[in-house]
Amino acid sequence: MEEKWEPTIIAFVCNWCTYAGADLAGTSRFKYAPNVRIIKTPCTGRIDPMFILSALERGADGVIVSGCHPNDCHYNEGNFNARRKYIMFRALLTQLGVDLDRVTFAWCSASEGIKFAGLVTEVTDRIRKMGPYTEFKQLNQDAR
Amino acid sequence: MAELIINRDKLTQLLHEIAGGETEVFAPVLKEEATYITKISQDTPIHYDFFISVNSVKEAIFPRYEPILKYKIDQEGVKLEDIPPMKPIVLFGGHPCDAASLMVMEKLFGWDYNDHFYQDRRNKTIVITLACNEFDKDCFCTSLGYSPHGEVGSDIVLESISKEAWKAKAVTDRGKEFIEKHNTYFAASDKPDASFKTIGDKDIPVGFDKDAVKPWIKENFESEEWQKLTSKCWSCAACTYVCPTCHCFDITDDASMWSGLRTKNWDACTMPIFTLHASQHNPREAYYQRYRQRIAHKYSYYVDLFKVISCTGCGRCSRVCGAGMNILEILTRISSLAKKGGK
Amino acid sequence: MNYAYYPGCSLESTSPDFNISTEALIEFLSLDIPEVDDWVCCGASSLHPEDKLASLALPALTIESAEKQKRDIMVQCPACYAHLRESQEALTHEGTMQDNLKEAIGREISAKLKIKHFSEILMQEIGLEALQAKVTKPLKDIKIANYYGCVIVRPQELMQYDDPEDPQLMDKLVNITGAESVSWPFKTKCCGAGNSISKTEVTLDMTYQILSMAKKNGADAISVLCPLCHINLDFRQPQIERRYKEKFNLPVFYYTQLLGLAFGLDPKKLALDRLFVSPFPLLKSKGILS
Amino acid sequence: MSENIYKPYLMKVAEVRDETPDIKTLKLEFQNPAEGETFSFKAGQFGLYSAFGAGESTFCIASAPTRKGYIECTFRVAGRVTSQLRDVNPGDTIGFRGPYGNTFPIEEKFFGKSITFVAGGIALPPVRCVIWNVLDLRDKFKDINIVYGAKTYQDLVYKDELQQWQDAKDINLIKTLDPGGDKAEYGCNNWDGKMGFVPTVLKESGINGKGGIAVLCGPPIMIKLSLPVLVELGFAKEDIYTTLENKMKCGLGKCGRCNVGSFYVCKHGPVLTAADLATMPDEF
Amino acid sequence: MAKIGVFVCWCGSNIAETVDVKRAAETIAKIPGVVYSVDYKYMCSDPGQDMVKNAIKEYNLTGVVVASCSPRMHEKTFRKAASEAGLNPYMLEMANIREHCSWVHDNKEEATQKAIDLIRMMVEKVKRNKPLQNIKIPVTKKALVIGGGVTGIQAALDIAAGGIPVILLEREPSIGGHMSMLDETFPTLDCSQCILTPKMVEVAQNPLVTIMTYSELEKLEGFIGNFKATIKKKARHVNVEECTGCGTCWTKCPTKVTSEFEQGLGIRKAIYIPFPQAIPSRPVIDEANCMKFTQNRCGICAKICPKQCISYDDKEEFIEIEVGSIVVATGYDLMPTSAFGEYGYGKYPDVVTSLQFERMVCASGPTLGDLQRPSDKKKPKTVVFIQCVGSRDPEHHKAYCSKICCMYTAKQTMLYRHKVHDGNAYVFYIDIRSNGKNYEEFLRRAQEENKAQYIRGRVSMVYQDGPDLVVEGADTLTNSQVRIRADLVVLATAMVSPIGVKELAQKLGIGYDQHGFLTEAHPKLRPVESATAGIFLAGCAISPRDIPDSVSEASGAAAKVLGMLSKDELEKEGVVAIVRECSCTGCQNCIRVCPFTAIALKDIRDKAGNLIRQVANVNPGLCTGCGTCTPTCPSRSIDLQGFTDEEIFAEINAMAELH
Amino acid sequence: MKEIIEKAKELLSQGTVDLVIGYEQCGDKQCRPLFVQKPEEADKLVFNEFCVHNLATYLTRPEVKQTKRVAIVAKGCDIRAIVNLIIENQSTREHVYIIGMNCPGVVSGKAPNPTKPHTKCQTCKVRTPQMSDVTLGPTPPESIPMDKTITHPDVEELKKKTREEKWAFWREQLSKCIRCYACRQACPMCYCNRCIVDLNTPQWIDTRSNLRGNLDWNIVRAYHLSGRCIDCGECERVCPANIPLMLLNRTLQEEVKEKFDFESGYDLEACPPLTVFEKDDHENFIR
Repeated sequence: MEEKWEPTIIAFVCNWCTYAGADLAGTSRFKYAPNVRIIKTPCTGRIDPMFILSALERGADGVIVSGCHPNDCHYNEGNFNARRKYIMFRALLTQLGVDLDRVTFAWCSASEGIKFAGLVTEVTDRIRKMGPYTEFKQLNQDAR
Repeated sequence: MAELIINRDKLTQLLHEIAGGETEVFAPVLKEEATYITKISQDTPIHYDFFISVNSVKEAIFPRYEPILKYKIDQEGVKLEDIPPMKPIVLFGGHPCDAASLMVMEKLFGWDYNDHFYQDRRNKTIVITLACNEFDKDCFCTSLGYSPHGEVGSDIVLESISKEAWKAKAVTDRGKEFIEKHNTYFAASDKPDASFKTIGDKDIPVGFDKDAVKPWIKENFESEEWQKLTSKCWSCAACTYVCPTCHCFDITDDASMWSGLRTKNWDACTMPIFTLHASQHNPREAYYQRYRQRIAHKYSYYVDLFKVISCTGCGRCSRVCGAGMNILEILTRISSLAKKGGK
Repeated sequence: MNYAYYPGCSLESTSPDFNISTEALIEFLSLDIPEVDDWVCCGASSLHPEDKLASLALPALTIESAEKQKRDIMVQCPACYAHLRESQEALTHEGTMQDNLKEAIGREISAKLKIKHFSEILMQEIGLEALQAKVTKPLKDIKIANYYGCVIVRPQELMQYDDPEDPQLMDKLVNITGAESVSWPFKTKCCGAGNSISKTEVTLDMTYQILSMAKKNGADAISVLCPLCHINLDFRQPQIERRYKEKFNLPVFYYTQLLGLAFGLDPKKLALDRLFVSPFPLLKSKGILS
Repeated sequence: MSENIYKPYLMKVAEVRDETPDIKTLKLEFQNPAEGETFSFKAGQFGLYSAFGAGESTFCIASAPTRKGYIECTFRVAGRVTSQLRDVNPGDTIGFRGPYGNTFPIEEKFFGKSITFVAGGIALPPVRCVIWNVLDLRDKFKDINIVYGAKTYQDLVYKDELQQWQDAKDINLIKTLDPGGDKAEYGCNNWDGKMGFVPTVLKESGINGKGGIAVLCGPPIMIKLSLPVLVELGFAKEDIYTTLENKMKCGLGKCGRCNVGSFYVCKHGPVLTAADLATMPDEF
Repeated sequence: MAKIGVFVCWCGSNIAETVDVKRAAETIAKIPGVVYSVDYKYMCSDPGQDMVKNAIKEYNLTGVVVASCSPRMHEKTFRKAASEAGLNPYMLEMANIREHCSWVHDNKEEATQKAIDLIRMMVEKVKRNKPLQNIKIPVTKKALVIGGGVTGIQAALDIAAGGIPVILLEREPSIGGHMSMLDETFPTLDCSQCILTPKMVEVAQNPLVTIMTYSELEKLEGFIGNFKATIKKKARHVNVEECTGCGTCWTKCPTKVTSEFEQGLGIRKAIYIPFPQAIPSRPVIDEANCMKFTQNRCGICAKICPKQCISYDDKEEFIEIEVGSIVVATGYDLMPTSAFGEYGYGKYPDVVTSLQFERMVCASGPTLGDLQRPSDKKKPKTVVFIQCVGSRDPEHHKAYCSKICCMYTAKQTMLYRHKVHDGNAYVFYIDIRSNGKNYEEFLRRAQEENKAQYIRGRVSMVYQDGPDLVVEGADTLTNSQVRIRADLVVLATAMVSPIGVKELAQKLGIGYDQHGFLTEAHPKLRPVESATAGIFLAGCAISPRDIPDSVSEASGAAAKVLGMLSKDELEKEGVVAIVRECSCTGCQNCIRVCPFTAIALKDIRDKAGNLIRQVANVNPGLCTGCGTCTPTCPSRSIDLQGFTDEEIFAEINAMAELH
Repeated sequence: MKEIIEKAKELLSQGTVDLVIGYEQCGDKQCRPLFVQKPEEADKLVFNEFCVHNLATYLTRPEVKQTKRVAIVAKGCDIRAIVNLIIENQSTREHVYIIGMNCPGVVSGKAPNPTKPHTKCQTCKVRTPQMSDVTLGPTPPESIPMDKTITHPDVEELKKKTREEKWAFWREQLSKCIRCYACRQACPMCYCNRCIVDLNTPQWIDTRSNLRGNLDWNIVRAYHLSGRCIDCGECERVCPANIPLMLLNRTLQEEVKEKFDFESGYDLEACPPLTVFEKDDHENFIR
């Protein structure tokens, strides 16, 4: 019996915008795919590129990183700093051939519950079509 | 037994055939202009025209990392799982200095507690050594009493008789068995190519007096000379990782919530955190202390324990050092200091 | 200095006097400024509101041609100047327009050349002192109102010609001829050329304002650098005089003509005889021409 | 197939005791009683304790070999493994392999002599193992002195046992705190011991070292300062024992980490005499 | 010893309908470290909270996970409960299985699985959580107000009214600011001086307020509650204590200087008070113009001063003060008019700014209220007012609206018509913004009673034609060109941030936008706070605003200051960054990215006092816990407590399936 | 190279510095670092095309930091590292006496036959060193202008590959890594005394030299160097596994140049680009 494969998605979100946006999606009862697991951080500035890498290596098939829109950051600048990190990190991963379609960045404010719901569903559908991220899972297999 | 000859094509065929079976085969492979002795598969091109591999043969028997324990965790507790037994190995492409290193290493791994990961694998390994045709300024096996044609540690030694063929000499019974088992690949003695030059013991100059080194180290542990000799060292582990006799390792766990794997992986006394305590105290804080440990361990401590120098003169550490450290030079200096009674 | 001259349609058709005097100056100053090979219309006129892409693609062709010649572009007509610059801007900045343009013209083009108005070249590359040295017939006692028109200075970000409110470049050039540039407020006021066909009366009023302000500020003549301004001020002057029942009799020179005169060139070579408001009475009265 | 020397025994945590805010004692029992039956060790030996998922860490066996059926370890929370060990509850499983290393030559050298124990702070556990071993065979020894000190009251380990030793008539316990260590904020009221650093207190102790055995353990600086004091008190260098705590990974003389001079601390040690120490390079 | 208690809430049917709470609680109970796991109908109810408290005590829990609604709802509730039961509140985390799970999913199986995962991640985090303490910061009960305009004055008065000593700092020789230059104010037309000067006197006489004029902030160190400000007192050359303000000196001073206060329309002396009602009413010597300083002659004022108050040798002084809180009310400037060539400002003397116009009509102005145009002192019969000069012009100047121009222009048309009853006032405008109490009515009065003629459109150019100015523009309502001959043109130039504000903001460590206006901590919810704790903003320093807005903000900022300084200690959340000094290299990455300047270098010295190295050091008073520093540190020597690497890694790892 | 020797002797004998870090010959086609503490030891100093090492690495050594002042023989490219070290508070301009070498270029390739011109020299903008305290050596060929954007052919080559090809390429390359950390130890910008890979709470990076660990390690190193790498190529040179490490570093250099218009190591006042931001940074990848 083969169980139907479902992707695991880990979302790193900031506390003030996207986490609140996800709360709003909840209070508004916007339905979305149940594959996402949210990890709360205070600010996108706290979301280290290493988190993304670790998540993929530890079995996530897709990662979402989301925080306040530019100029909306609760801490004024955290998301700007984060954005630079992601620019570099993406350039690096692109050159390495890591599948960046599996990592989705989005700004999602506390009022964008509908955007959050749509984002999760869209990402889940996309990753489901792409299948498990075997390239990274294989990394864990020990040679010899 | 009559002298047997094997040529390149046959040897390649032989190694590939074995690699297709249950035996792991290690052989020289060309990667980006440099030769490495690595595990090959049935179709990996084998590279013969090389002087000496960058890495040493220890990788075959003492891998970079190796699982030593598996476990599963659940609410009932922890369950330990066995590691599957080691496969037999054919190790081809090392030089006599490499083969000799195996004899050095097994002393430690068999000391009191038998590290079966090393020893079992060692016992299942057929070592086919290539006698040297070349040497460079970093080679110093002769200084340690080894020879470019040495047989120590080998099961079979291949000596070139031409560019394309070797004369095969079984050193051990296992070597003999191996040749007999695969005798179709070997031909009877042929006329050697007289124009083909190999090297002899005399070609590699003896750089220092190996017996003078240990006493000097014992006497002069605090000598200022150490700092001078090692000031350039930037404490990476390149030298120890290509060294055929460096054996230090680390044990780490990698685990998820429910399962884990404990591995033994290479570590090096030259690394800054090797001896760092959890309390942040580090007995070997300075760069020179770490390099001194490497030399002293090889030429003094190891000799105390196992009556053999933990170095076979392959010179790999000198070749690979980005900072230009040269072990032969350091030992020569020590031996000359010892002669002069200097500190 | 390595320019190719882009006359544009106006100078080749309605304003040959500008073209002729320009070429006279180029010859006199022994400048190596050949025409751009295979130049085409700049796309001014009604094309730019109709089809933006086409209006930028036309000057792009000219730019490409100059690029092939390995020369920078020299222009006289401000409208051409504006369109060339706009096209260059589109060609050198990444975006959809750049892609569309490149596709439209279908040729490789970097558009990294200089585009300069002739007056800028005179000023910046030859220099006032060098020009001054060549003046043999100073235009003494003439007061000139320098009229730049609106196109050459606006928008400033694109044209980068001079201060859009009170430009000085032409004044300085005219001053070396010995004439006196008057200070007046309408240097860059619009002459209404855009409406000259459809709403002539608006244009006439605007031009009237300019002429009368020049007169009020004591100008004997007007100097221009735009062929359309010239048409409105010169060609329509009699019409304006009739309509507003006021005599101006203000000759309208191209600045190239004034410079040529001061350098002692033959008035014919400067096409002075082609001006509608004849400059000869003025020039004679001031003793410049006999 | 040969035996895997890296395979630990599985141990059930039987008891967890807080010694200080960051020092804990675990009492461990063999999950497989059969293994417990065959297991034995001697005072001074150590083992590697696995927190599954985090790794292994080396501590001495702090319980006495004279008390069978369980072992105890005491450790300070410092790194990844100890953090995880801190979090175990009774009933949880951890790993243990050992015993490794040499031992205090109790029968061979200690019998019939006076024994003086000197320890500082977290270094009491390795000494405690010997203390209980000696106390359990009390009649085989002459005088027993224990000199133990810590920075503050809070940092004293085995407070209950200190009390036992203090109450015992046949033990001379000298406990001390570093100056200022008896403040109420360290949980101390009514300090009945001495105030001062261990070497100083030791010097003033009046212990006669002639023919006696000293067991010394503590932080490097304390060892350095106490050694001459012990010699001054009359102990012979060969009779001053200490136990080293180098960084170790394998405990089997393979990994090379604990190598100091020609000693592998895990094999030749951890119990060394002051005479041995003098021959080693100063790298511990 | 990790002993985690897990409490799964049903939230009535809100959670329980979609999530199998029983199964969740049972599954979680099997995780190592979880010693207690239970489900309950309403965790947030009193019995629910008691369950948590009791379990903490009974099982000696070291950590708690409440799986229920969003932490925004009840994190405070449960943390308080935990705290009451003796557990450090930071050892409690919430798994959001309502907003993030039951409410957004339908399939019970999937939702239950997700809920279990979410709880498990939180359990793993809590296991690694460390108890944190809220941070207490002592407070200096003293405030500093920067800027002595009406905003600053009001803020100082309100703070003083709360019993807190205030220092009011003003860089000009007198407080009063721009408001003191105005004639009458909209929409009431009361005289600006009449309402401002009493306030100036009040603030001067308030024993709790220290006014420091002719002084600027030189340096600011410290953090909320504990600022140390260095004030530069510029050399006034007049002994303020001794001087009586008798005026002999400035009457006799031979050097005439264009008056800044009169906007260049009047003159003052080299020793002067800016205006008669100045506070302090003590003169100051303008070194740039005084002959004693420029040519080393004259010296009349010193000779003539009956009390010998004048000293030419005064040097600037630096004074250090300690304050707990700061209000920045630095006001505005008008945009430099040189930018508007098309309006001929500077070329034509009869083109003036609105502020000049205020002085021209003001009874205390250079003409004592007799309106004369500058070129020929003629009474202007036609005045054209141009609005949005520099404002709402993103292509060339400022994109923003200067907010007050519509209203003061309307006011100025009225003032004009009051002076010249048959005069024509034209106003060019883009839109009219009159959204304040009584503003629209006021505007209508200008238009209807005072016959101001409003033309919707922009002016293309102003030029001189004989003695007249001609204003050419478009009337976009009638779609026609307009040409008006005018005697006077008044430009309502844009309000901009004053010179030096950026430097000041940098000294204060507060943010400013591209225009130099100071940035609020939150534009809506924290409009009078800066992003730096303890520094508040008010008035036009933030953006253009009118007097009522400025004054209410002043009071708002004062209320914030009083609120802050009412306590002896400030308490803030313990979620702050912490440095591991042994591995910190002092590379300053964290210092550079910290939005709150909460991190600084600290010297590590050996026993002999030699500098060994430098490491980062977090000031917990300033740290807001955003964590931007943590990923920026290459050696991970700075970590955010409450969201440490280890904790987040544990959450990720809780999802991992490695082997 | 008499002038270096003389300069070193002068500096040491006058007490200006107490250590000179330079190069000595070791073999025909090889040089290596040399520490000179006494004037009489200075005679071994050389400078030639084999002086490829970036000696700035040694500036962050505790024993070098403890000197009163240190002189360092530095090529223009090495000075970029010194600039970064100063920016990052690891050294001060006063502490380092820079003996700048006019440099026509050095060679790359492993001993004994390093013949190819070093890749870094083909894009060198500082053949004449900037900010040196003294500049020695004959005038070198003209450098590439500062404002010129540099692309690297090997990076371009890699960029042309499909994602799967890139992944396969790096899988193969990174499987060779033995985690000896020669790259890190040779790198002048890797000066942390506790590298992130040495941390275990949490263990972000697997210390085993398996694919995952190797990938993590090399990603993290490249990422930490982004905007800081000064293109000295030491990591690649010293790598015993011959991994083309500079491919990653150069990718990021190009990215930093393109996105933030920044090149590291030329400006003492600059901030590392990942510690600052522009409000209008490129963000088309964010939804």
